[in-house]
Amino acid sequence: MTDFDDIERLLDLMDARGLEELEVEREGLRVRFRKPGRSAAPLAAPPAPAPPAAEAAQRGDEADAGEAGLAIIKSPIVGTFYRSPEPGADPFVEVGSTVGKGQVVCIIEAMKLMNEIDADQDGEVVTIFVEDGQPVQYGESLFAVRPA
Amino acid sequence: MTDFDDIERLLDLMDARGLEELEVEREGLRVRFRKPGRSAAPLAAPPAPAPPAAEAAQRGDEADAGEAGLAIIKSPIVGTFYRSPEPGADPFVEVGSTVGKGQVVCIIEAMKLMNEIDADQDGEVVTIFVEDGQPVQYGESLFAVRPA
Amino acid sequence: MFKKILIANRGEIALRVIYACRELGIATVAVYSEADEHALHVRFADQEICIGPPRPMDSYLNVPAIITAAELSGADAIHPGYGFLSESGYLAEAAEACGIAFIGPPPAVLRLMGDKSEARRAMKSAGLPVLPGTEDPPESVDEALEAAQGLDYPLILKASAGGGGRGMRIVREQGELEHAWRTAGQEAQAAFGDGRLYLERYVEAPRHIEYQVLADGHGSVVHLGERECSIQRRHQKLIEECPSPVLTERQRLELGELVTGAAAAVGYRNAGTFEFLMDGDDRFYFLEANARLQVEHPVTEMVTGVDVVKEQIRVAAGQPLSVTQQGITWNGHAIECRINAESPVTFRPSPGLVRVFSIPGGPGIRIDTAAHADCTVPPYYDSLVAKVIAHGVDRAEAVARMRRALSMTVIEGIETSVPLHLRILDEPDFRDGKLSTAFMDRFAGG
Amino acid sequence: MFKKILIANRGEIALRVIYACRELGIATVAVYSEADEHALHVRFADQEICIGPPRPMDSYLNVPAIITAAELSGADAIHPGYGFLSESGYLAEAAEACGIAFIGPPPAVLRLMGDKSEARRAMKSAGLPVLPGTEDPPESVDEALEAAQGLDYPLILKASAGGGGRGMRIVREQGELEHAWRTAGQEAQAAFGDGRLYLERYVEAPRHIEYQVLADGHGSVVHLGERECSIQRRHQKLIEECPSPVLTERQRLELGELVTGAAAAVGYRNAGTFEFLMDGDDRFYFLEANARLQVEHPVTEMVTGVDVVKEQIRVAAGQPLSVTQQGITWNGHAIECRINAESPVTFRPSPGLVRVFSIPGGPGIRIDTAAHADCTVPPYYDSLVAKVIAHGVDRAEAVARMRRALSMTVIEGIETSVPLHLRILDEPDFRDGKLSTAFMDRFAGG
Repeated sequence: MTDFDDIERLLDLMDARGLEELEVEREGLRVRFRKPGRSAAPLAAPPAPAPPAAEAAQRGDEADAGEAGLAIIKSPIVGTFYRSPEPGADPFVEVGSTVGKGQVVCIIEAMKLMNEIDADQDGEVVTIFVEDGQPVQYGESLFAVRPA
Repeated sequence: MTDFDDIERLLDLMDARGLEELEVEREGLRVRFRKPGRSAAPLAAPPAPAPPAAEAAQRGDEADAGEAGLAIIKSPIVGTFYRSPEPGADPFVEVGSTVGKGQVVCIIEAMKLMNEIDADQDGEVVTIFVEDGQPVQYGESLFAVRPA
Repeated sequence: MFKKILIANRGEIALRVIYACRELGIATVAVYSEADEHALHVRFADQEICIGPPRPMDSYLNVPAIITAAELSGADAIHPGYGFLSESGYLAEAAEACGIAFIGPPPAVLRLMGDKSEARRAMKSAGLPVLPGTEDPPESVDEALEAAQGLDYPLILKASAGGGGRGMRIVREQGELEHAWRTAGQEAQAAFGDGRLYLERYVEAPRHIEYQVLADGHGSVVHLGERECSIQRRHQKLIEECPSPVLTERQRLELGELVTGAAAAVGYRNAGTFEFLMDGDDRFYFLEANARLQVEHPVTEMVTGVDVVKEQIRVAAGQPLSVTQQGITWNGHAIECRINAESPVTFRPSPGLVRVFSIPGGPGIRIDTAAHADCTVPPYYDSLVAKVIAHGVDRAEAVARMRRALSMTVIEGIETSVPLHLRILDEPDFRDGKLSTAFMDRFAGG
Repeated sequence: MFKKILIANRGEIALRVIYACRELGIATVAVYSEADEHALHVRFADQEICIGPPRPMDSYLNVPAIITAAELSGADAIHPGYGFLSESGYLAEAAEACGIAFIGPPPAVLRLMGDKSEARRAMKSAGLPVLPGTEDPPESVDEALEAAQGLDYPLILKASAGGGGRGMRIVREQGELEHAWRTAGQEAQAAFGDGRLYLERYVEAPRHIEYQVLADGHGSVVHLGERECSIQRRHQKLIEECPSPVLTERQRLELGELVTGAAAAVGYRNAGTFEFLMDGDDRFYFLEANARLQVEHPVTEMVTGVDVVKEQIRVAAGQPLSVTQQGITWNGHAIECRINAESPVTFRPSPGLVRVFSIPGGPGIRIDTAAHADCTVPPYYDSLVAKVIAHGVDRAEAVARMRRALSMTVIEGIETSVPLHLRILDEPDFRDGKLSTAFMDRFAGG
């Protein structure tokens, strides 16, 4: 069976991509693989307990950003996201701004404390995921930055 | 079967990669493998709630018989298996006996009634799975017959 | 006490009997059809015997196979559960003839209660109120028409051998009787092999009230109070509760005394249920007696603390009941929802592979089920997959607990009646205890 | 009543609080660490907020994150469950400062009960019997040696800030005290950031008896009777029951009256547990008070019918208790087994993917768990995966039910303590109610 190497490569692919089932059909050859699924699933298909629409959208953005090789700045704490140092002041950054490592990009307020969040590398801000004044969870994406 | 080595390699692969199902179709050859996955399984790996040793052995025999293309005569009712028409009499059949379709091969007693069990085709008795006087369940294998 | 009990049933009730046997230290034998090879009752019995193919007629209703399995396994008693052969005088007699105890009433009582018309007459003589109706089944439509003259319309035709709504017809006026007589008789003949019918006054939208009775062989007969099972769809109970939201303590004890007296009069033994209609004027009428364990026995167990199945076993083994009437008290309120594998909208059965199965526990929740993640609900049998029972200090707490348990229940792979139950629980009439057997008419398909 | 409660916990107790909130019609907010993204408490809360990475210090013990989550979600109360921040005066005060109710005792009571040595003194003044010991923590080993002169050996050193057996040493004779003083002090310093120790008479193989108390803001303090929790391994309770197999009704009520009196004396509010040792001569000695809900509260709920968590919420919202001392009765007997994800032999934790998870229900069985088939037990937290609680008319029936439930429990993928529990239940001493905190010494690794 000369296709053996191809099959192994398909299986590697299956592992690498975490596939559960794989079916390939072409002239003279049809291959179908399936892995025992379920193991990583929660009780059911994750029930999506009504995530805020913004969050859902953001997750999509994040995935896109990931594919484009962008760096994501995530919230290190639960709190309220502010784009400017005080009401009425200019935002720390805008889409298109160039930021340097260590530069403050926003504030997260938690328990009346203003926590400054820094860029962790040089680059250009390409997306701002959260609206000014919105609550953010731990680990929520705030900015996408294209590394310089 | 010239592809035998390939099939063995596929099976090795299947084990190594933890596949549940494998299907390969090609001009002149179609192969499909499936491992007992969780979907059809009971609560856990079937707990083998202490099956009588005889039954376990018999299941092994049955599998062998199946592979060799033998016909299996199964018990159509719950009851007690008797090899002869009455105590002390000769058995209906022995291993090596030639039987004809419709010939009585044993009796299953249930509720004091003697139920005669017939061979359903011509052939030669190659295995007798149950000891004389033993209880049998519905569907339990009684005889393996090599079709004439 | 018995050493080994064969359980002639499947599903949650087979497990329920295994629970009781394990608590009493009695070994168990499961019988099963080929469709139930991986079922939990097979797994957890001490011994198991396959008795036939999936079709009930060939396995769970197969008396010779069950008796043979009992003899082969050396069981000294048979528990029939509910449904299947639970009210079979034939099984009870066959077991008796083989020296095996039948965990249920004596064959004579089974046969009496199995003939609905006979049971009605016997209970009337024993002092229970019955609806005006025919004493003996009319032998022809002319006799029926004549008998109807002396009764008030609307009337209801019922099958003597009946149950489950088959062979039953409401007759609102004389002109309808002849047609109803013919079709109901045919239906009864087809369902029970017995086309006899009887006539009874028809009560609009009554409550269904039933008494749980226990009787031993030492002259003791007690009742565990009533259950209300008015939430029914086509004579199939969906929700049951204990106590009824409307019975007073005085009504409970008065009717209870009549019931135990009637049970004693016919030589009742073991567990049984006496069913009544309650009309809008708080009058009770005996309907029929179910000479077996009921699906809904857990609500009574949660409120009284009495283990009905263990009492059944004790009584069948010749022991006295472990409770007296004076010792029985009713604590709080319990509700049971029957979770069926069926569409909550069309009510069509939905058997298949259960992929996800999780019902939350917590305070006041009891779950009786043979289902679990990755089990199969076979298409051959009853669609009941789980009973969820909620107990609280009062009805409001029991209902609140049922609501939260069902709203957190996750069953995937099959459709279930859970959404229907949640709709029922949210009906203001249900909340207010305004129940009747017409309650479900408000739901499409009901 | 509250409109929205944030639950600052995870696992079965977070679900338990969700049950209570749903029954009361209160919305819930779950907070969770990244390790619990798929946990049931996250799924079933009305709102959920990720508050940090898996490490407890960064998430479930992170007071600012929890307070912020409460503010952002508009919760008007926080239920802390047990463990984590449940006895944190800091959380209670921070919540209070933000106008959010803390569902637990007032901060002053939390701080008093958190200092074991202070609590001991306060309870002694309030009339509870305590073991002979030091009033104030000795400030040096010399002071300790001097104090020990006036007490009888064996003695036990305990951490003032302590709990869970850390910073604890038995001292059988004077020669051992100096070494024990040093090592226990270091341990206490490391565990609690507070190396203070106190000395107490050591009782060999006592029973552990504890009282469940409820107090509202209207002057009402009641007790729900005692629990016996003598089956412990390294100060971790394994099996708890209600009532104790040995307390008489008179002892129950007498000690109960002392306990409610003492609770009132220190201004106790909400739910709490007062722990005692009971020696071989039926004398009781106050040990410590746990100013929170306990893991084992369900045994008390099953026997009294009182929903402890709902009472907590009512009281925190300013309502009076729904029960009075006269209205509390004890029905039957309940036992709880804590099913941990651990080897039943080596006691090593066994986190991981749970492939199969099935615990049977049936009569008298309550299950509190956040586990299910295909869930993950993360390695970061407590190993408790399920609490199985069995109720019966008496202790023998409760034990029989527990046995049958555990013997039919199937959990695969992780190891659990189920086999250990079955061994304990089969011990003749356990059957006979001959319990003590030394009971587990008989098992290897105990």
